[in-house]
Amino acid sequence: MRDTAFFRRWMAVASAAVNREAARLTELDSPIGDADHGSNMQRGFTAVGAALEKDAPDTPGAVLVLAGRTLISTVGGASGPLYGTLLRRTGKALGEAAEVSDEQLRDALHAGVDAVAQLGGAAPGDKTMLDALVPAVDALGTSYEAARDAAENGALATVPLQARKGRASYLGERSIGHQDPGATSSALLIAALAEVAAA
Amino acid sequence: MRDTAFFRRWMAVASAAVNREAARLTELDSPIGDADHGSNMQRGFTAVGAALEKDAPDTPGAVLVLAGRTLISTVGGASGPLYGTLLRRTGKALGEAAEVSDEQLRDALHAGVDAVAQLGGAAPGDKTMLDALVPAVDALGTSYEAARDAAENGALATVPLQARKGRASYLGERSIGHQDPGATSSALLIAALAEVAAA
Amino acid sequence: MRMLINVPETVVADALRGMAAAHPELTVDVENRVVVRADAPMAGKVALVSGGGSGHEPLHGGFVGPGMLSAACPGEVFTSPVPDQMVRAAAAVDSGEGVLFVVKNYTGDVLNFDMAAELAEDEGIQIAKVLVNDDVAVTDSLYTAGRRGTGATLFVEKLAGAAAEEGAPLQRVEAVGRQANECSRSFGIALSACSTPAKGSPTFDLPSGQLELGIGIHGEPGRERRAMMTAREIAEYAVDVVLEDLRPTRPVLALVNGMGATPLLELYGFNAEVQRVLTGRGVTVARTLVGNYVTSLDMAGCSVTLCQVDEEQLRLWDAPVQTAGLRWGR
Amino acid sequence: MRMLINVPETVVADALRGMAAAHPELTVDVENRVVVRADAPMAGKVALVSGGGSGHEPLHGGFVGPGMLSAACPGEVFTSPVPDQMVRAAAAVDSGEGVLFVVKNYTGDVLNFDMAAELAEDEGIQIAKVLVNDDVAVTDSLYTAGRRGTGATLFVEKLAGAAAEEGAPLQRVEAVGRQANECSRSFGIALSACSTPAKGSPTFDLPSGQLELGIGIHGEPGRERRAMMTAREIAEYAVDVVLEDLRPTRPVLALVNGMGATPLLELYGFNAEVQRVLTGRGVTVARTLVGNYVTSLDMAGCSVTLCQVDEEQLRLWDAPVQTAGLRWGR
Ligand SMILES: Nc1ncnc2c1ncn2[C@@H]1O[C@H](COP(=O)(O)OP(=O)(O)O)[C@@H](O)[C@H]1O
Ligand SMILES: Nc1ncnc2c1ncn2[C@@H]1O[C@H](COP(=O)(O)OP(=O)(O)O)[C@@H](O)[C@H]1O
Ligand SMILES: [Mg+2]
Ligand SMILES: [Mg+2]
Ligand SMILES: [Mg+2]
Ligand SMILES: [Mg+2]
Repeated sequence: MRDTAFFRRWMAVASAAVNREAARLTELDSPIGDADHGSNMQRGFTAVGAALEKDAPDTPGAVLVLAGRTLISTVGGASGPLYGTLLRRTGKALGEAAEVSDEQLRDALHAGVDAVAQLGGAAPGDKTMLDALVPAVDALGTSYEAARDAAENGALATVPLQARKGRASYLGERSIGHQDPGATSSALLIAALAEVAAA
Repeated sequence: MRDTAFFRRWMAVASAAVNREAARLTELDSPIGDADHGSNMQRGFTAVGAALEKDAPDTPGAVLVLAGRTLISTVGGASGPLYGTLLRRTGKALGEAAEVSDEQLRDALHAGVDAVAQLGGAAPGDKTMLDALVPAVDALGTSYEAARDAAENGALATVPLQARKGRASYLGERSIGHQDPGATSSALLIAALAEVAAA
Repeated sequence: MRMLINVPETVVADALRGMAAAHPELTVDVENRVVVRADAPMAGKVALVSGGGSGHEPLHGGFVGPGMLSAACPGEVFTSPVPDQMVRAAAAVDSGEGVLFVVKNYTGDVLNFDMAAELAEDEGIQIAKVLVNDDVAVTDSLYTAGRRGTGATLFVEKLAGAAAEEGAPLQRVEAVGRQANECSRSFGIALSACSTPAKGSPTFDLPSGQLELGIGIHGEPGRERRAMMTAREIAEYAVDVVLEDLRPTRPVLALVNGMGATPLLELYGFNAEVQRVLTGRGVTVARTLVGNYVTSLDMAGCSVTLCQVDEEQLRLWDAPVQTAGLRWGR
Repeated sequence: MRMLINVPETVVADALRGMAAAHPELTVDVENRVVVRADAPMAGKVALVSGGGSGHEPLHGGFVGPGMLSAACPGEVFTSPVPDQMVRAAAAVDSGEGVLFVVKNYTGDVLNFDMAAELAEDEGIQIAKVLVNDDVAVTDSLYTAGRRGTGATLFVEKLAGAAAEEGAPLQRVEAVGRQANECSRSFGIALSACSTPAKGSPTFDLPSGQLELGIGIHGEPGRERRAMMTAREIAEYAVDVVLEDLRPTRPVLALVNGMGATPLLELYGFNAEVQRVLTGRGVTVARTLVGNYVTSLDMAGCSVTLCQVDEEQLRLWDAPVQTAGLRWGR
């Protein structure tokens, strides 16, 4: 079973990863975007850390709902509402339990990812964060490590794709050959989850 | 004796020299000025050519007065009124004679250079066109070749000077180490004169 | 990095402080990032709220004032603002007659304004929306996020703002804004990339002697790179692409817009070419605006926006406006 | 070369054609390079004529209109206009009440305007002159051409223009202009060099990470090169140099001016720092203007101009002005 501390650790490790990789995420967002994804994510997760510190939510669901709400209130851009919705809906699906099982978490993440797909209107293959998130939650049935690898591979697999959603889509064929920044940050979040789950 | 055709040839050769060296004059005007001396001179002498063609002045004095007026009306900047005054006053000093002696020309150029000094308030050593013009008219007593060399040396001798007039003066000590564009174009005009006198 | 800033993190807050100091006629909430007309809410009048990423100044904060926007929400550089800002702005300006959101069509802007609309309506504020999507460089909407909102934003905000100032009800203000967008098309060209504070270097590599055709306003590259063209050739290209899509049958308003680093001297020269092409194509130009209005930080380049207008739209265009960035009449 | 032009030779003429198309309220003589208020000459009123090299837009052409200049004479890029233009402009706007020439203190401008004044007076036009020389970066006037005219030009043209618009006689208009200059000081900073069309490349080499302190407005380098500074440090430096020379005892008008390629977002942020320093030094700021007003083509950088004002000068500043580049009131 995973308790509230587990979810706080997940957010903390994710935040550290985002901080570490911020420059790279912005770099990826330059040729096919507007060069802000790294600073967007950094601003958001810094705020998440502060909010979790201040409000001290006491259930797994409450941690993720607060994290999601905080992202929505501080990130902006496309990634703010999308990642905000991902965590908020996942948190909502977890309900008010003090501890949740890995299976519950998997189902909740499924609901979260579905909400992202619905909000953004994208599907796997469109060269978005969904190219990392969808294979990751599918692989969660196997293991956290499998999910981490699936997300990582999904992010790498966006390179040859032509973008059909978000800013990169304006480039048409010129979007081919670049890795999607959102898929890359999604892989970081899933890797953070795998890391705390393994600890 | 020098006839009207001589003065027209002078202006034509000067114009060709200015065209040939325009990029260099602008280049010299970049580090210590505003990067326009070449195009200023080019615009002016192109207009002089057209004006001499159109109005066909028929005395040496009239050629230079028209050339000077044309420079004033087309160049602008510091060099327009200064070079315009140089030629206009030289031409005025030549009077209405159909031919002039080398001595008359030398005296007239003296008057022209004096007028430049008065209008601009500069003296030799201030890193301006006067650093080429003053030694040149002084050397005219010897020969046109001596005048050409004196102008050329005068232009080169501006390199170590600190500018005290014109735009270059704003740079203070940073104007040291650069050749003055106006002294350089003056050397071209005197060289053109020597060339037509030798022909 | 050749930027006149303190640190990248405070660029937007610093700019808002500086804006507050220069414009006593505006209420600038630096903390919450909302710029409001000091005399809002205006009793009996519909309010207009817009916003978007920063870096396009004077858009949108510079268009707050009598005859145009009631409030603007500046996001981080090139990042749409968050719903909290929009809800706060709507609450500050709503007089009970409702609020029109003017939203440029980018995924981020659309999602955040949608969330804000829901939240504002929960608070009892009537919300209408106009989506601006005028950029003809984005051709195939089925396989993209749809056309971007660029120069037409100025026309939408000006015409709808004039209607609101006259006391038109929300539905009518929304219709005026929607019509302005439908009557407008834009095309943009970059002669250099821009540098965002966060990145500190050009967002893409454009060798001198090359240009990008079909750029947006977020430093993204365009759809095509070409060898440098003359102002005349660029004007012909841009105007023709716009006309092909717009096919105007009425006179047009022309916005010849600078991306930020192109000197006004060049923009006026470019305008001469734009006018020449329009005349050659038989298009009557009713009004022309030349300058930096919808910019992309320090990008060199320009965009052309045409908005075909009827008598009523022309009247709304000519109506007085008093903002930091656009001002005439009264 | 990354310029939006046809060929360097026609840049000014092209810009004038584009200006004519955008501004029906101006009479633009492209051939003779004179921009005139369409309603000039104004019976019973003193006229103002200014001019200078092009590349500083909106200065001067953008300041022609009610409440400011009667006419402007644009020279080639960074090259003072020729006397013929000034005489033609004076003749076009003189109502018999005389003409004030506003001249920036550069050798070329001074010589050409002097010649024009002589010629105009020969034609029976009464001429007065105000020399603008506000740039404190030029310290030692004995060994230089004297202080350059930069940002204060806007204050001189605005205040003297307002006095003329009210019907003040030539002597008074001249005195207002002279006083505006005497009450003003400026200091400029470059973060990049600019490129003139004739040269096609930067006029000096400024490695990124360095800045030039004490630049003028003609792309010339400044008096000192330093490692990059923050907006706060630059504001402190510039404001202190200006204050040291001006030692104001009254409130000031502040012009936080962009050199052309610095985004408005950065200028507003810089203004916040300027205001902070002024407040810290006990100086009251009566009005602030932020934007690109006296530019240097595509140079990145800024300048600060302060003009200390009495009640009457403040009234003239607030008086209505309707030009392409500056507009308020009525
Ligand atoms: N419609 C969408 N659905 C899912 N993800 C999207 C969508 N649009 C954009 N994204 C993701 O958002 C990322 C960009 O985020 P970010 O740069 O922070 O926002 P913005 O594009 O507004 O600047 C993209 O790389 C992509 O993965
Ligand atoms: N007061 C002066 N007296 C004599 N020559 C001068 C004076 N001021 C400037 N010059 C000359 O003019 C040259 C610059 O001419 P130009 O670049 O055409 O004009 P501007 O300085 O107005 O751009 C300088 O190199 C210098 O030789
Ligand atoms: Mg982005
Ligand atoms: Mg020069
Ligand atoms: Mg963004
Ligand atoms: Mg010059």
